[in-house]
Amino acid sequence: MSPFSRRDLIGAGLGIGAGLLLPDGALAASRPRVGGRIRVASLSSSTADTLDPAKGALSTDYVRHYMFYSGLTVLDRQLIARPALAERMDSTDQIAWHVRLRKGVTFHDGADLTAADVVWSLLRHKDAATGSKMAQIAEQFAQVKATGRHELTIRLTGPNADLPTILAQSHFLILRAGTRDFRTANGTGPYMCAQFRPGVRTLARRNPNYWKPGKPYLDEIELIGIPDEVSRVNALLSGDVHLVIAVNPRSTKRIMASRGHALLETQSGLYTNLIMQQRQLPTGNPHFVAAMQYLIDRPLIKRALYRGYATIANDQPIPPFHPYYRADLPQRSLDLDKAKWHLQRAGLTGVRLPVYASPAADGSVDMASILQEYGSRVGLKLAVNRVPADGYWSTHWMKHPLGFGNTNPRPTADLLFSLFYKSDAAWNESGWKNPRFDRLLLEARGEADQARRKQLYGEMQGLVHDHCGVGIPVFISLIDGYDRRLKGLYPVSLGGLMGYQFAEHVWWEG
Amino acid sequence: MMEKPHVEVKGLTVTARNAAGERFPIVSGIDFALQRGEVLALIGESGSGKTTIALTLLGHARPGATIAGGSIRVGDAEISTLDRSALAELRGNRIAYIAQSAASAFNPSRTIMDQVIEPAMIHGLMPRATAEAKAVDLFRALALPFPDTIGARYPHQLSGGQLQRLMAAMALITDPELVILDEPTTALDVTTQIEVLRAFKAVVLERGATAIYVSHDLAVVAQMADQIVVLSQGRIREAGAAAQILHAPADDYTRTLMAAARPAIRPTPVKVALPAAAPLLEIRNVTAGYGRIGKDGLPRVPVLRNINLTIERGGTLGVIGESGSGKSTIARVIAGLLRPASGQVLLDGEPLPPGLDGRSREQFRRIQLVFQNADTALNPAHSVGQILARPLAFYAGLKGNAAHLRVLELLDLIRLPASLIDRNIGGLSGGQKQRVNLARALAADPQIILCDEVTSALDTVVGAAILELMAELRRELGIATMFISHDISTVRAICDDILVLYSGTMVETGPRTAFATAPFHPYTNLLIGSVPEMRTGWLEESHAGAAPPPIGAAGDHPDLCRFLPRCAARVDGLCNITPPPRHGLDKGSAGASRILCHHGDESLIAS
Amino acid sequence: MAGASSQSGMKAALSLIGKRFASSLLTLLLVSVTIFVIAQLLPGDAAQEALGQSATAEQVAALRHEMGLDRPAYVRYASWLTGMVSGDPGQSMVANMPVAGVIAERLPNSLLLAALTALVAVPVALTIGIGSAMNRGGRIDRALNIATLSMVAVPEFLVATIAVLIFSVKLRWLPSIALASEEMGWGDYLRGVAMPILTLSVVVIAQMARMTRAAVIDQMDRPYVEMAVLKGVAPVQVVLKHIMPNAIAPIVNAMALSLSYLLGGAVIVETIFNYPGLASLMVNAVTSRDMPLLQACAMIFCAAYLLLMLIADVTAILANPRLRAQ
Amino acid sequence: MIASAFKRAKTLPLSGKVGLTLVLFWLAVALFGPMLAPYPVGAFVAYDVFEGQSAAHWLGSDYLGRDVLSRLLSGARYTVGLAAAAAMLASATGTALALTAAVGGAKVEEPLSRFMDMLISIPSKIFSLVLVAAFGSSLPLLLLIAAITYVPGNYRIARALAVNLAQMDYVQVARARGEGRFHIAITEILPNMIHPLLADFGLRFVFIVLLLSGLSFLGLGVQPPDADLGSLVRENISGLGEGALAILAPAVAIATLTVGVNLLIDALPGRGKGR
Repeated sequence: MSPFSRRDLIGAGLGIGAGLLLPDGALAASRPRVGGRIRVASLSSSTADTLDPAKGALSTDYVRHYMFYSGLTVLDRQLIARPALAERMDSTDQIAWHVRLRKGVTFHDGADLTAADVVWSLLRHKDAATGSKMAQIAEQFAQVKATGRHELTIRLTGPNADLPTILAQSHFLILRAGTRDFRTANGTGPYMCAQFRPGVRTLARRNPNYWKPGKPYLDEIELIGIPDEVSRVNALLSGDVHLVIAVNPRSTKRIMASRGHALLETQSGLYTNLIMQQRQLPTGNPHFVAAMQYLIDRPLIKRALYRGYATIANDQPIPPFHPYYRADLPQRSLDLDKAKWHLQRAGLTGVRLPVYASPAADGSVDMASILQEYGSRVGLKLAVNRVPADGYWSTHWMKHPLGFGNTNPRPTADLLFSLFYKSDAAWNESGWKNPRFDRLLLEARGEADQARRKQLYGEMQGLVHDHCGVGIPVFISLIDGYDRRLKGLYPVSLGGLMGYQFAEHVWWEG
Repeated sequence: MMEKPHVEVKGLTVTARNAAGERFPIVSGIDFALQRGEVLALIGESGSGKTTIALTLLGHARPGATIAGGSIRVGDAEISTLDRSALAELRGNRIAYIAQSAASAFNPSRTIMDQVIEPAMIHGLMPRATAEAKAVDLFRALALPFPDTIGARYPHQLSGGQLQRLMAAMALITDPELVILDEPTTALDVTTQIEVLRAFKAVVLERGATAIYVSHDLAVVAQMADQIVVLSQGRIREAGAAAQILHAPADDYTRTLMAAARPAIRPTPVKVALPAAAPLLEIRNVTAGYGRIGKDGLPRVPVLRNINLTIERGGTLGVIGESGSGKSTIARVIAGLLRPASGQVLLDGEPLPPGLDGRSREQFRRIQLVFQNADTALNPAHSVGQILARPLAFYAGLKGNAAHLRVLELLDLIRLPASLIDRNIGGLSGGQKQRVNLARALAADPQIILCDEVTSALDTVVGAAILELMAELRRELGIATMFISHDISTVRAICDDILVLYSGTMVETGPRTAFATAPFHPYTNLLIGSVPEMRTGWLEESHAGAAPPPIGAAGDHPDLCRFLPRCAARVDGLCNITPPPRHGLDKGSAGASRILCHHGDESLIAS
Repeated sequence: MAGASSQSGMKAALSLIGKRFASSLLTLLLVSVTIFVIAQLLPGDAAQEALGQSATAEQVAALRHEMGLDRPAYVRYASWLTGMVSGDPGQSMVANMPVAGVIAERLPNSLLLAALTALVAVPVALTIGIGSAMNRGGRIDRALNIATLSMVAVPEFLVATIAVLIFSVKLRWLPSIALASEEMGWGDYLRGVAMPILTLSVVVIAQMARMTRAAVIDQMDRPYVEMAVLKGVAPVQVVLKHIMPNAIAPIVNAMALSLSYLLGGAVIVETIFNYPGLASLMVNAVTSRDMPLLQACAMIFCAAYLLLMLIADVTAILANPRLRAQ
Repeated sequence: MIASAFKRAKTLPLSGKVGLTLVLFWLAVALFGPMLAPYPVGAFVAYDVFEGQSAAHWLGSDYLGRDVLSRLLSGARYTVGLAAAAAMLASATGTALALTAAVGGAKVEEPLSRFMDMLISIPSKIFSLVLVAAFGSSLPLLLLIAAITYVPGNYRIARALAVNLAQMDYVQVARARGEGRFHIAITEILPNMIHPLLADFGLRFVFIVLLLSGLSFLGLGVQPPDADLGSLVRENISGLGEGALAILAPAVAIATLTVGVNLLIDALPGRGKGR
């Protein structure tokens, strides 16, 4: 049934049968209706808003890009890569990938989609002038070459079984070859760009020639950004917008109290983590790391900060609902005695340490306050240094011995580990070095066997749990709020608003 | 004829509230009545309640005050029982008010005509065009210049005397039955006062309105009133017909007032015979003014031209002139506050640096300035002791107990009780303030004091006492004085030498004796002739302020006589063509003065 | 007003405008230098901010070069200044379009919001100020005093949020966010900005009302006011016809000062109501280190302030016959 | 000393007494509040967030389940202290510069006035944003920002007053006495500006409280777990919909504090003379 052969279908899937496409209960209950206009509020809006998928940096961008463009592949709700513009995509060695494009797909300007467009769209990420967020990932594209009007080959620098998943990310959405002007969008996506005003709004109209028959359902989507959360929720409750991303757990009570509105909770791998720099003392002292990890009151964080909209984590980045999750690692929990003991072993009782937190890393300021509070009970004086969100990532993140980071969900375990935990990764936040981990990572990337993969990734989770200088208290659930007349929503753990791809799937029953 | 009085006030009491919130009377037991067409004068010093009483006739009490009792009847209206709208109906309609200072009582942002006809407009008495026509008639009757166009002007474009007459026009536009005149000429120069008084008499009184005239000046009242009520501290001291009060005052207080109005001539102290040393202060050819100095050496707004004067040690020079004549500017130039455009100021024969910069502390000390208005000349944030101690510390380095003792001495010198030392300036009376003002200058142990109109803001009695004090101090301390005043009788009474200033030029200089005997420069003559005498009928007899003879267009020489436009002795073809010479004017035994005029002695006497 | 004096008024105003022009240029220059210097102190630059965490060094270098950020600071400033002098505020580094275009999109919004707020706030402030001045010391005066003080004391975001909760979430009368789009009519637009106007008004009314009261009271003890009362002029007329012409200068000055807040100070209101104005644009420019845009915003705010002050001064001249004649 | 202060307080009008009471109350809270707080300011003591009034938590709990009363008692210190210090700093600086301009002549005044125009025309919140981003958030910086923001306003008023006062006769007398500019500015002019400046100080105080809460909206404020009153309002804003005490209490605190300061200043004797 699937155009991707079982052998080739390598994703982070939950192992659900590939034949089940879009098995949504709500979908079965009511048939999608065509028509309607909705307004959607995402959480940011600025002059940096862009129509260039390669430059997409924020959720608003991702949502916008998925409205106007399509990718070679698409991830379903189980994060399994499904064919999109690519009809087939297979490889025997996970190095050379053959892609056959769907025929008869047209851009919004009427041009046919060809292999040249795809080649151009992928290769531009390797050009520094493009400013692609995926420049590092794209380095593994050794060669991308059209082999026919609708055929191309992607040759990688090394084996990577996750390529179909990687290509499903919004940055790799396909553009018309040679596109330079991003004042409007010319894609093959479900909607056409009617208006784009950076920092103000994006207006999307139904693409009647969309390559998925019958889709999309809505006539028009107006996408705006409301950075202030309270305003965003108020806008939803007052009926001015119909779908909002990133509802604060504290606002859920209000939305649930409203008869016309509902919440969409998406369990995700998003986490805010404590970073303890390993290359310097005292944070590099394993006893210190252990003490800090025992000081984290995970249930309190889950309850107070996230009002239950979180999953308790175990100081490693793979969430329990992930297929590669290793369940047999002992769960760390608040233990002031152990913390005190480790602290004494580290010789750090009574020491005063600054900890950097920022609104930029969601919840970090409050987590720091909690740590500070418990720290004071075991003789550790933490001074919370709240720094502005502006400039946090360039100035403070990874620049202090004790600070916070915030990591978005990634489509594959490989991406997550490669970006944040590999010894030589640019964002190896704690600066730990573990050759075994690095070896396992490479091995898992080229490994096509699921069981073996799970085993490899499990060992890596153990290594991070035991040796890395991070404390991951909880995985934060993503909460969207929506007008009950909006149908067809389901969670996709990559991000809010159905992994930013709601536009194609929802319909309006107003 | 026992006609019912037109205006009758009985048992009037006005109260005010003090800081503690208690009410106390500011005037009480006031009774008076006047017949239709009569003029009643309310006379007294400041604080006597005269304005308060006058305002009650309009049903008005100033903020904080309340009409607490008594009856005020005007015609058939009982003012004290009327409500707000009934009062508004009356005010500016049947009862009109002429305020003390027209310059501030006119709204600076609106045209004269708008304001003059406003009473007629708000009471709906006549259409606008009629009102404007009537206003122009009144302007003409009040001898205002350009009666047809003056209404389009704004208050700041007109002189005080003109505004005062315009205010009369505003009061009369509705043909009121009662006019309240609240010190209408107090703020004016004598030469202007006489013109305004004439206009008032001609227009206000001749129209048969009943009037209440508030004043502190008996001589002025003598010209206007049928009846006089003398007030002191909110009570009536004496009331009666004008002639009786003026010629046979029964009350001691009235007599004191009369005495203070006639300054006593004080003998010149015997001058210490001095060798031919340089005079204490000398001004040579000073020209000064404001704005940038032009090519002709004159500032953009010249105030003083070619001033020369000398003051001997212990001497007293009186500088006299009307407002705007530049008399205060002389003091400012001497003190260094204004840099002269040209000329020199010499102290003890030594030239002083032209401005403040470069003067030594010693030079500062020797010249002290006493400003006219003690209210603004004394810093309200400081106590008496602080004010007096500052020059002591600044010039002599006196501190602590020595300074304290010296301050007590100074207080004693100016006849103020030592208990005032910690009092703030706000807690002193006008006379006490002026004494402190004077004492501050004395504290510097100066050689010369420049007194700028030190008595003009004071009541007559208080002012007389200050003059008395100054004379004493001069006798005791031998300090030279430059006494600036607009009041020629005061200057004649206390100064050795007199300088008459007109529009920044010296028109006559000489010893004071020379100012007691004619002939005078025509302007001096006008000044002297304009001082009201304390007898009825003087106004009608006086020639001062009469219209000058006709004259042709003036030439464009910059040094033409500046008094020309107002001069009663001007000569066509001479005064308007040739600049006047400065020459001596011999007055026989009275000495001689120097005048700036084409006329010689004979022709002046003839005029 | 007589023809001659209004003409001299124009002349005086024109000469003032001329003089102000020079000093305004100086102020603008000063502002631009200050902004530039402070912005240099900010961590990171436009290239880094645009590329984000994931950027490689070559990418940053390439973008820096493209943006001209690899030149020394003084060269960048000089080139910005030369551009500005010739009327070109440059290219927005982040939005990839001319600054003039970005501004042109936002400026009308900001001006409109400020103008509408002024339209509401000024009459209300005048009424409150005059009302309390006329009742000086009375119960109404004291009540208004406390009311205006409390108005200033409540944080804007609280006012805004309360208003939203009441008017849009509860009553559903007004939209909770100001949506500026070209297809909506004036009615929709006004409904959309009603709450931003309300919030901003609360902030500025109090200040203006207090200044109005002070200015009116300052005139109330003048002899000409007593004279007007004694002419039989009704209290309201005394204030409107006699006091206001003289009090207008300080009042307009205070208003100009308050109104200048409406452009740059509206950050919070723009954020809460999602109103696309200049203040949030400037915040954007700061966070994205978009220097030309930042400078342009600063220039506009500064120019607006100077212009308002000039208007206040010209009003003072036109209202005062004495200044008019000079 | 205390007796005389008490006596003077008794002569205040009712509004002044109310103002004085409020000011004294908040001063006391600022001084002793942290000692009186029933819980540590950062402690998570309530199980639920936005709890209502209870015996354990008189003012309920905040958005994280912390004790509102404790946070309020500690927060008042920051608001009172920062706002008072910043208002004083702003007034002192503005007035000093205004006096300099008034006695220094056009050469001093012109550049100073341009400089003030510049400061006033840069929107204060954006200015704060830049400064905090550049220098990091700290109490001294917050103080400085608030002060800088309100210097120009004070300068304008003080300069207008000082220029008028510089024309007064007593200043002329002092100049003619040979006094230096410093003496004239400090001894002759300054004392007569105090009352209007105090009134201005009261308003600045309010504005600074407001600015601080505005800054907290932009995420620039006092370091956690402490919070000034404005930040307390801000961080609990999501409780507004349920009418939580956590937001009402600090809002009322701000209002009573600022209204109290101004009532007191308005009622001080001698006001209005300087106008």
